[in-house]
Amino acid sequence: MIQNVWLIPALPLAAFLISGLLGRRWLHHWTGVIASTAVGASAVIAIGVFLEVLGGKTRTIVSLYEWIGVGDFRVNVAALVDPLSSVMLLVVTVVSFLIFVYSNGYMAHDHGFYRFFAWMSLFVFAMLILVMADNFLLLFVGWEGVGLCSYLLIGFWFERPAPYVAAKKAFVMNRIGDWGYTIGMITIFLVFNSLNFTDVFARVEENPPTQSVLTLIAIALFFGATGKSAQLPLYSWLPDAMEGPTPVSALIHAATMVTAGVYLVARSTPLFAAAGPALGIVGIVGAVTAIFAATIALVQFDIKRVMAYSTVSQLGYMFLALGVGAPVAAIFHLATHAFFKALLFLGSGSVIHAVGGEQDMRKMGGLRRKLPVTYWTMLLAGGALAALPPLAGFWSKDEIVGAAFTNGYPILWAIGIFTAVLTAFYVTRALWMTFHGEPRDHHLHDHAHESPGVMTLPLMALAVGTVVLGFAIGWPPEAGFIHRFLTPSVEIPGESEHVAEVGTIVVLAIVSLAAGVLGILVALAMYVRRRPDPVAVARAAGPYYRILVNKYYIDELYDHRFVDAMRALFGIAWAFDIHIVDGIANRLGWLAVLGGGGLRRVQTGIVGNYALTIVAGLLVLLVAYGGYAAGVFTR
Amino acid sequence: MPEGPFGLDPVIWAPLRLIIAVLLAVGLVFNGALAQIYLERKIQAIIQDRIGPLHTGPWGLLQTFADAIKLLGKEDIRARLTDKWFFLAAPSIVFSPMIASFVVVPFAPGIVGANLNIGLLYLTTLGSMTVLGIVIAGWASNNKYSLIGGLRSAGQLISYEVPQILSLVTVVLLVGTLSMVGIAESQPDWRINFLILPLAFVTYFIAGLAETNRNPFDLPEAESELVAGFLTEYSGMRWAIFFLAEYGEVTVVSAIATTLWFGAWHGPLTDRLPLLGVIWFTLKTYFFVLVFMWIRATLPRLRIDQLMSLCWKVLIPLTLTNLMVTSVLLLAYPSSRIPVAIANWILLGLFGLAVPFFQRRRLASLRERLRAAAA
Amino acid sequence: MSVSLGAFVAVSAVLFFIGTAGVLVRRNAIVILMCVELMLNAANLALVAFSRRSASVDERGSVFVVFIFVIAAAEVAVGLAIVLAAYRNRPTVDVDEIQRMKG
Amino acid sequence: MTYDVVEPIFFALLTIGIVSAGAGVVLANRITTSALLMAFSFLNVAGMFVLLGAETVAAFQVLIYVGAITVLILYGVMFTPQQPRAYGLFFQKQTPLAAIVVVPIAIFVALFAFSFRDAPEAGAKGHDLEPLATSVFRDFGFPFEVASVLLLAAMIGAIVLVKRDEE
Repeated sequence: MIQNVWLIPALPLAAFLISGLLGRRWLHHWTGVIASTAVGASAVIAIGVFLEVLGGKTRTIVSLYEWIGVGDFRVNVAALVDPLSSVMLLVVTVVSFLIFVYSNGYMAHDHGFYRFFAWMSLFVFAMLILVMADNFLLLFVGWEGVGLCSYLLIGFWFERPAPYVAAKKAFVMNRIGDWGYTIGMITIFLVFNSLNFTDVFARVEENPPTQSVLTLIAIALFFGATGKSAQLPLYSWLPDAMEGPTPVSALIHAATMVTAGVYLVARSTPLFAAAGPALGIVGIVGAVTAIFAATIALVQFDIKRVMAYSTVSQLGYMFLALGVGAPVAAIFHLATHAFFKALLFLGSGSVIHAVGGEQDMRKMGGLRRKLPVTYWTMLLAGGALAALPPLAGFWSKDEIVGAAFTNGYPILWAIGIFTAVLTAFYVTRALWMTFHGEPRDHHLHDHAHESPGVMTLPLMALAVGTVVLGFAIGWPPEAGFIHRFLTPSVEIPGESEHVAEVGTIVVLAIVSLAAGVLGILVALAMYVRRRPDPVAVARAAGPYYRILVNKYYIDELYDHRFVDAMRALFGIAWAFDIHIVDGIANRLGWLAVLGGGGLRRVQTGIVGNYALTIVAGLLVLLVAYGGYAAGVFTR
Repeated sequence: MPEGPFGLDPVIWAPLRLIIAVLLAVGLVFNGALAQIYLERKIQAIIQDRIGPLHTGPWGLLQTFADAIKLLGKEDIRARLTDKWFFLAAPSIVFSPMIASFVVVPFAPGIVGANLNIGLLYLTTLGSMTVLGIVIAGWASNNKYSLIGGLRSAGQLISYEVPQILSLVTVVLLVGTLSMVGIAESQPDWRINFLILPLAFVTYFIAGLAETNRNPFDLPEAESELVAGFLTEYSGMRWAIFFLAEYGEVTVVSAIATTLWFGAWHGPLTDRLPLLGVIWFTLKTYFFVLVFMWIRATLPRLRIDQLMSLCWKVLIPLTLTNLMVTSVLLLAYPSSRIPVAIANWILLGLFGLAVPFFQRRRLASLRERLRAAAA
Repeated sequence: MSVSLGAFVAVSAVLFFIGTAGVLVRRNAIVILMCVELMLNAANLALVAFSRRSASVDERGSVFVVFIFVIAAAEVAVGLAIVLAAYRNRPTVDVDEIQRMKG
Repeated sequence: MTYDVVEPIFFALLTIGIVSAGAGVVLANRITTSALLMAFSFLNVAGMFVLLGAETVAAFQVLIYVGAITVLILYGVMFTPQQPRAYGLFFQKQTPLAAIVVVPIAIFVALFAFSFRDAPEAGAKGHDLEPLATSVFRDFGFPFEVASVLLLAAMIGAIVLVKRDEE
């Protein structure tokens, strides 16, 4: 099974080709079935691979062929199958499969149906390449591939201006991050003379280069990761990306693509561990992003935007975990987050579908009875997000926050706990405003209806995952299955994980549980009992509220400061170009015109003349060669 | 040096062999043409429920001789505005490649003009030269019917060369030699290539019908639209040479089919009496000649666009598929031919099933268009 | 081996320059195409001669002849297409009268 | 009569055929004559190939040049009007200049050509079919693929060029 691991990306690629080439004219709605089947088959193979890795094949490299072989620069198209990548394969394929099935219902009435599935399949292909790659260059191929698909899918409804602009924004911001990645990759090649994970990490341990070089590489790679995973300062594309179809938001902008940065850092753990301050930066950026995005999420009214900021915040948690030296917890949270966040998105998609495309929560309310399945599954997912036991989110988030404490980062721990309060608050608020209370817009409410089975079944499947996943692989805390399984591939060399005492663990768990409960209670108090009234609170906190609603004015800052500065710079460059570069070119042009006027006479337009010139040239060559052979030129 | 088969000294045998082969070829072409014309008339007559030639000689056997004498005795006419040298050269340009083809036809073990190692390539080469003669004939006649006939013929021949050669290449892939003798020897007893590559045979035969300008592909000489095509201005002996060339081509195509797919000279008792191979070979060849006549009597003529689309949209994709499948299977199973055979029979079956399906759809769309035009 | 390699190459050279002369002196585009074919054939002849009569055991020279066949076929097809397209624009195949490239 | 005696005779005949037919292509007034003489010249070159022992190449030569290229050129001739022309319109004005340039090179190269000698061990070469096939499909497999792409491109290009705009 493991030798056939290339089938996992090959099947979505085939689905992409079939849907893309034949979809428009012949297959139409069959493309959804084809793509879902292909991804489902991939998921089955991924399960097989996972089981085989579980059975003891902890590190296999499946080499397909040599891609580039120039001198010392050798890059293979090869798959690295170890616990980390097998977990990622499993998460990506399973979640993708469920979302594909869901999309069959959600996109059913869209005229770009085949296009949607072609690009989604291409995305899955690229994402699988990304997680399977055994070197930085192939990973970059997947990295760029998912970026491209993200662009295409955010701008899926390109007839409207907003998605198109959002797609462009996402693409540009990702490119800025990719620039960091490229710099990191090139530096890696210059320093280590290889791009293979195996070679690079082995050399980091055996004869590491200077600390500063390693730090540069780590920071550059992490900068790439911030672009892809929407961390500060490159986070602002993700909320805008919600202009795409909801399954896209669920798959790409919650479950898989945005975790690529986390995966990259986790994969490069040896590098980051050796790079001194880099891990600290990762942790701080993660923590700041977590609290930053959570505060914005408090006041948003668009249901998908709340989820988007929540995603940014949760990704911050993952980076926080990486930063405090708990990569296992990061991947654990990645996996559980993939399930419950995909579920939240699909649930919101179901709600949006039910109310005819409305995304503003102020117009919803009281939908609980209309959409029972959606309600209950989303409630579970919300509980997971708020880290209530025994749902999946509790186990993973608790582990992150706990690791921050036991590994000696009390400030990061405090930020994590506070963010947990905020998280619980905004998720409760979102669910309440959507499903409870009085219907605020009766027209929408009356027309709401539960989604078809093809949409609710994936919801239920994801809900099962949300409920059992954390407990199943995270028990007992700090030593669960996921630890035993993942540690070999992400272990930080020379540093054993601090194993906390049971008492500490329990206390920490109770604290984080209390934080979640506190958030929920505050939210319920505000929105159920109106005491204090949310509107009054907003008015009382006027300026701060406005800052939050306007997302800290980050977009405006980028627009005004950076873009204006760039414009001024470009203006100078433009003037230089017009007056000096073009000036020289124009003077040269005059010379060319004068010379050309003379040479024009040679251009008779008669083909025979040209041919004669060629033969005359041959004659000249022959004479010259004869002279050379006779030694005329040597004397 | 080839080993003399009948205890003869190879020095004597080598020229003798050539002479025998040439005699056989000439006999096949000239006598064969006479016999074929007679047979053609008789068979068409039988199929059309007539009697056919009856009065000249017993059962009308001498009718073709009489016709031949009539043609020889005809006045040699050449219209004034025809292009003299080209007009004269065209019949021989058509005729000589055909007669040269017989050099490599393996009549029996040892009885072959020359065992060229590129025999099959040589045959296709000669086949392609015929086009030149026909184009020249059409052009030199200085007659628009002739010109159109000649150009049509050139287009048809060039197009159908592609599926024809592709079908041949399939067999070459299987056998691994281009030599006609080698191909003949590769199918002893009952293990003929037809059992392995039936589809290649069918496509070759269809392409062969077109290559020889026979029904249902005799567009270049379609009387109803082009008088007699490039033959319009020809009469007497020169016309007879074109005619001989056509019958000769039919014989060559049949001989190639016999050699490549039906075991050439192999038949009962040939292992004891090798010369018997000549008879077997001639019988098999004439069987296909009879099939040619049968087709002529039963099938209507195609239109020019149907002819071209049959070649480019049906035969070439089909032969290419066949070639690809065969080569892949031969690479995958180098020791066994059973997979190739199975694949080929399946493809043939699919082809046979698809023909009525597409025909019905085409007819339906035609009727639709007629109804729309009427409305 | 009574005919030496040099003789074959000499014939090839003569044919090549006949073709060259044709390209240079004729005005009809189709004849010029034919003369180009003659030149290609001369090259073929030289290649085959060297391939058969030189010391190497393989058929490298003849391989290039095969590629020249391909190129010649492509060249004639495209060349004739260009001539026909040009003829459709201006009713002449005389290269002296097709002077669009005149500077 | 051994082969050594026959070979020069054939060589002489073929040379006469090639050179005279080639000259005919250049000098013939009627374009169809040119085309046919060209085909004849190709056939003679094929004969040369047989003389050199390269039967496969000879077969391809006839198949492609006589069977395909000549027919194509004849097509071209028939689609464009041809009339015999006065001498001044027949040759280009640069003819004398061309003669001055070409003749010296031709004489030089033809004389230089005789300096090539056979390799002594090259006489024992057998048929060219198998070595040719090995070279084309094994050593030159990739160029072969490229050549097929070239043919495809040429085919599409020719169709696009000749296709009439459908209005």
